[in-house]
Order: sequence, then structure tokens, then C-alpha cells
Amino acid sequence: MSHIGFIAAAYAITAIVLAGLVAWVIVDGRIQQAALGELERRGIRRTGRQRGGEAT
Amino acid sequence: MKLTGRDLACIRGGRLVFEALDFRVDAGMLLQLRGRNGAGKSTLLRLIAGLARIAEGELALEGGAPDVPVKEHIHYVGHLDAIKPALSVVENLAFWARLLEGEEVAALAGRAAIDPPAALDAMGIGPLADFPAAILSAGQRRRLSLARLLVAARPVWLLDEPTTALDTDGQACLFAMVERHLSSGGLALIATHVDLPLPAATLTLGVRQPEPRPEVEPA
Amino acid sequence: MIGAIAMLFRRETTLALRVGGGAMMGAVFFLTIVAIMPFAVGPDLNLLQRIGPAILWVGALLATLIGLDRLFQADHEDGSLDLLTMTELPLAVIVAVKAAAHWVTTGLPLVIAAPLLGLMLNVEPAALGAVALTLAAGTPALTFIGTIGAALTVALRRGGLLVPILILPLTVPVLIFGVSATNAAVTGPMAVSTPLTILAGLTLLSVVLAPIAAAAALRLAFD
Amino acid sequence: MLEFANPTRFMALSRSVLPWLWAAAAGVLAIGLVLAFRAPADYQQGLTVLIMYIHVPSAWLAMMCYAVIATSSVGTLVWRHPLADVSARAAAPIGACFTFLALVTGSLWGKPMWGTWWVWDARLTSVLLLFLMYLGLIALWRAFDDPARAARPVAILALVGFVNIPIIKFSVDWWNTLHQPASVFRFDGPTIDPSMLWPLMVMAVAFTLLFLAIHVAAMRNEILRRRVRAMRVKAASTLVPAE
Repeated sequence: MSHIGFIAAAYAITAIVLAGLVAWVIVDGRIQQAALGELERRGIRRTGRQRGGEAT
Repeated sequence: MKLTGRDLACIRGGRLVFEALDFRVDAGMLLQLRGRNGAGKSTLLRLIAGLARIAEGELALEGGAPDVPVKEHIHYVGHLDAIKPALSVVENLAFWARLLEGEEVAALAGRAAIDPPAALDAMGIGPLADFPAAILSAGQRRRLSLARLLVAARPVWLLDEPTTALDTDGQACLFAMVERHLSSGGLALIATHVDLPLPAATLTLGVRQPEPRPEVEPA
Repeated sequence: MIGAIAMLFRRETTLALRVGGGAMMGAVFFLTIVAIMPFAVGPDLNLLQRIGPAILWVGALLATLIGLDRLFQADHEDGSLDLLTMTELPLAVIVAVKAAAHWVTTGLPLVIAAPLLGLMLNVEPAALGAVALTLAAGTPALTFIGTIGAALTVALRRGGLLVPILILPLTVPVLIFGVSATNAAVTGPMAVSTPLTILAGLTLLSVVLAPIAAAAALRLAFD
Repeated sequence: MLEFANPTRFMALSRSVLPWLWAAAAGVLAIGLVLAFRAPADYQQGLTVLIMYIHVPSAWLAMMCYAVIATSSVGTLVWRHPLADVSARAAAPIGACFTFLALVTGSLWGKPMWGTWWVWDARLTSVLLLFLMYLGLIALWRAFDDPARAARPVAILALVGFVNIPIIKFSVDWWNTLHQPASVFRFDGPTIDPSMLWPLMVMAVAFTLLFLAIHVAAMRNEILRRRVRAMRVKAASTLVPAE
């Protein structure tokens, strides 16, 4: 591969991995929102909202 | 259909658990196994289910599907619940529905199998279908374990102290299920310490202390 | 029968991929072994090239074995094994399906990771394909032979430690022909095909015989 | 840091900050790329120096991510901060990705210069070990069913790892010079002249902003994931059987 090939490969792989990361974060967010919505639709309330100690 | 055991003996861990044991269960009949702890109730159930080796005697299921082994006619619910915490509740049940399925045997069983979601509703844990099984309580795990009986049609039920961890609703649900199974021509053997509100013959184990055999060679 | 086999295979792979499953553990272990070897032998690339195939194979062997002891023990402890014997599937078929699922989730990642790690061991890019091919031909044998060890130790609490000890001697033929096939591919005086065909033969042999032996061993656990 | 200690307030705050973070990251990244591609080629390495503009920031981010995990681990162990474990757990996969990028781009940069894809150079080897440490953290996190229970063990592993980084660095350097194979080439070359330093800085800022955006988003996801889990446990425990 000529030099250009290496540069192209490096930038391509970086783009793929970073785009993958961004996609993962967005998709995962959607999945959790959907699951949360579905649970709230079923009328399940979380325990005390304001308790600081619980990471929920 | 008739399940009979003649002159059965079983050795586990080098100990002669019981010997010369006979029993008979006809279609639509319930046999409850009574006896103190360690009398061999669980061992007898495991022996019938093919999970323990028969040292002596003979076990026969008349009226079963021809070239299908006895154990494939049997639903066995023991103390262990065979539930994978990483799978969801309905995934666990769907797995066993598919694995325990058998056409010839299903033809013999009185009631047809129902699909997993319906079985979960019948056992009162329908809303938890998509949740990971890891979050189930002991009682809910027992209900999921018992739901197996509904998703695959097998004529013979072996239940080892099924009422443990079940609340009153759960027990009522269980007895109704067994009652429906028997009325449709099924057989059941239940090892229990609780009085079952169902007509049942009783076999008490551990009454006669089996005299130690000098040199019993396991079969 | 086929539906039940497919369902069992799907459950085994799903369980391995879920949280707590052992799917990628083998690949990470493999990467770790290959990464630390040069610290012992030094970063000299020519030396690494000569012992590269050996490092890859020993790494693949150990990576396969570490996940194997739980193959039957997990099901034995939660009662699944009892129920599985009461299905239409013969025990040998159950063992074979579980071993195949274990290979797909643990062995296959090794084969995929091997070319990348080959680069670290200064294996020529041209030979990387052959390295992956030889590993693909040999790792199933490691998994299937390993299931015998897993079945023998299913009832033992500390069974995990025993599996490698019991199984390593049995895997020596696979190791010998595996490394020579990979060497043939990398430095190659000998044609790759000879050791590779023997390796494939060993794999087929183990795919057929190991489940029968493992099933017999599992039945012993029922007393 | 403490005022939005409460996860709920963090969710509200991060919701408004996040779009700006994404926009800033994209903007600076675009500027950085333009600058990088307009910068003069290095007289010695030619165009391949362009790889430096993504390799060096990746390596810096790999280190920074681990520092974020380490400080979060201190938060988990010492102050039992509710967000600390969430932050550490969200940062680990991101850190692993940046480390992987650093390794790949380093290898792609090394090939034209030394003729081999991988050289056991002290710097690259340390980054490889860092990659293994990330995988170890992720593996330990995934081994626990309940995320809350995984918090402290992983925090201890992360801190032990963090303390070991200088030791690893030193021993790898020593190992490298000890063997001194002929083919090793001093990795980062002569000091970078100013014309190339500026694009590098901008790219580093761009990568950092990108990390912050992904990290905040991942933290939000992690909090939502734990809420879903808690609600499911609550649903199961308060289940009233149908009949």
C-alpha cells in the first residue's frame, strides 16, 4: 500500500470506530427510553425519587 | 395408562435407600409420598424419572407410546428450578416448551400444551414475561418452574414438595392444575409434607428400616 | 429433533453472549497470553517470528480450556442437566450441541483474533490467512476433547482446576500438527496441506468420539 | 461536582448540555481536520504524518479515560458518590475504543516507516497493556448481574491498575532498552515544529470534546438502565397475581 493507503486506512478505521461509539450511545439510549416508557405505561412508579443515595 | 414399580431398590452414595418397594398409579390417580426426611421420597421420584439408577426391581409404564422411553412421558419438578437468571422469564419457559415437546407422548396426555405466555398468566406471573429471571423471588421461581408442566403435554407428573416457597394463591393454583391434569386422565406422584386437598392414595416410605446388605453390588 | 437441537444451540450461544456469559473471555485471555509472551522472550522480531505459531497455539489451547469447566457444571447445579436428559435428545447429542455452541462463542473469536495477534508476532501478512485456517481446523478438536474433562469433573466442586490437567495430554497431537501446520504456513519448508489434513482428521475424530465419551462420563454424575 | 450529585438533577442538567457538547465536538473536529490537511507535510515522513493527528490524540484520550475511571473509582470507594460508578462504567468502553484506535493508527503509522506492522516499542507496548487493563475492567463489570454490586470491586481493580501504570511504563522502557533490537526506531521523531503543533492541539481538543459528549450520553444511558432494572425489581416484588 502506498502512503496514501495507510493514511486512508487510519482515518477510515478511526471514523468507523468513533461512528460506532456514537451509534452505540444513541441506540442504547433509545432502548433504555423505550423500556422505561413501557414500564411507566404499566403504572410502575420508582421508589422515592428524591433519595440521593440511590443511583437511579 | 398405568405406572407400576415392582420390588424396587435404590442405592445412592453407597447407602441402601429403600428396597422391595412396590407401587401402582392408574390413569387419573394421585399417589402422595409421605415419610420423614431422608426416607427416600426424592430418590424414588428421581428413580422413576430415570435420574437415579435402579439397583433392583422393575419399573413399567403400560399404555405409554411404543418405542419412547418412560422418562420422556414424565414431567419432573424437583427442588432445583432449572432457570437461567440471564434469560428472560418467557425465554426460559419457551426453551423448555420446545425441549420437552414430543408428538407421540402429547397424543397420550389428556390436555394439550399451552403457549408460554398463557402458561405464565395461568401461574400468575404473566406481567414478568420480559424481565430477566434474575429478579424473580423464590416463590416466583417456583411458579415459573411449575409453568413447565403446562407448556409440554406429558401424562406423568412427578412433583417433589411443590408447595415449598408458594404462597396460598400459588398453592391453590397448583392444586387446581393437578386436579385438571388428573381429571383428564393424567397420573401424578407428589412427595409432600403438606396435606393435599385432593383424593390420593398414600405411600409412606422409611417405615421399615432396610436391613444393611453385606455386599450390595450396584447394578 | 432438529428444532430441539436448534433451540438448545440458540440458548447456549445467547447465554454465553449475555452479561456473565463467557463468550469473549477466551479471546481476551488469548490476547493477554500473546501480549505478555514477548516480555519473557524479548522484543526481537526474528525470534518472535520463529516461535509465533507456538505462542498462538498454546494461547488458543489455554483460552479454550479456561471456559470449559462450567460447560456442564452450571446446568448440573441449577437442575437443567437433569431435565435435558428427559428430552428426546440423546445425551451425546446434547454434549455435541453444547460443545459446538462453546466453540462458536469461544473458539471462533480466537480464530478471528489470530491474524491480528499474528501481526504482533511478526508473522508475514501473507501467512496470516493460513494461520487462521489452521487454528480454525484445530480449535474445534480442543473444545470437543475438553468437554470430556468438563463432563468428568461436573460433580466436583473444584473441577475447574482438574480439566486442564486431565485434558492437556490428550490435546498434544492437535498441538503438534497444529503448530507444524502453522509453521508450514509461516516459514514453510513443508507444504501446509499435509499437517493440515491430519489436523482436520483429528478434529473430525474428536467431534465424533468426544461427545460419546463425555455423555458416558455425565451419566456417572447421576448416581 | 457535588451540586448535581443527585442522578435526577444530573439527568436534567445533562439533557440541556448534551446538544451543545455534540455541536462543539463536531465543530472543533471539522476545524482540526481542515487544519491538519492544510498543514505542510513533514520533510522526513512525508504525508504519513497526517496519521499523527489522530494517533496522538487517541493515545492521549486512552490515558485520559483511564484517569477519569480512576478518579471515579476514588469517588465510589471514598465518598460513595452515586454518580461515580456510573461515570466509570460509562467511560470504560469509550477508553477501550480510543486505546484500540491508538494501537491501530500506531501500527498503520509504523508500517510505512519501519516496514513492519507492529514493533515492540516501549510506548506502543504500554498502550497495549492499557488496552488489556480496559478489557479486564469491562469483563469484571459484565461478570456481575447487579450493577450496584459491581461498583466497589471494579473501583479497586481500576485504582490498582492506575497505580501500576507508572511501574508498567518504567519496566517496559527498561525491557525495551535492555533488549535494544536493531529495528526499533525512536517513536515520536524530532520535536514537532510549530506549524504542525497547532492542528495537533485542535485535534486533541476535538477528541476530548467528543469523549465528553459520548461519556455524558453513556452516563445517561447507564442511569436509565439502572432505573429500568430497579423498576423491574419493584414490579416483580409488588406483583399481585392476576386471578
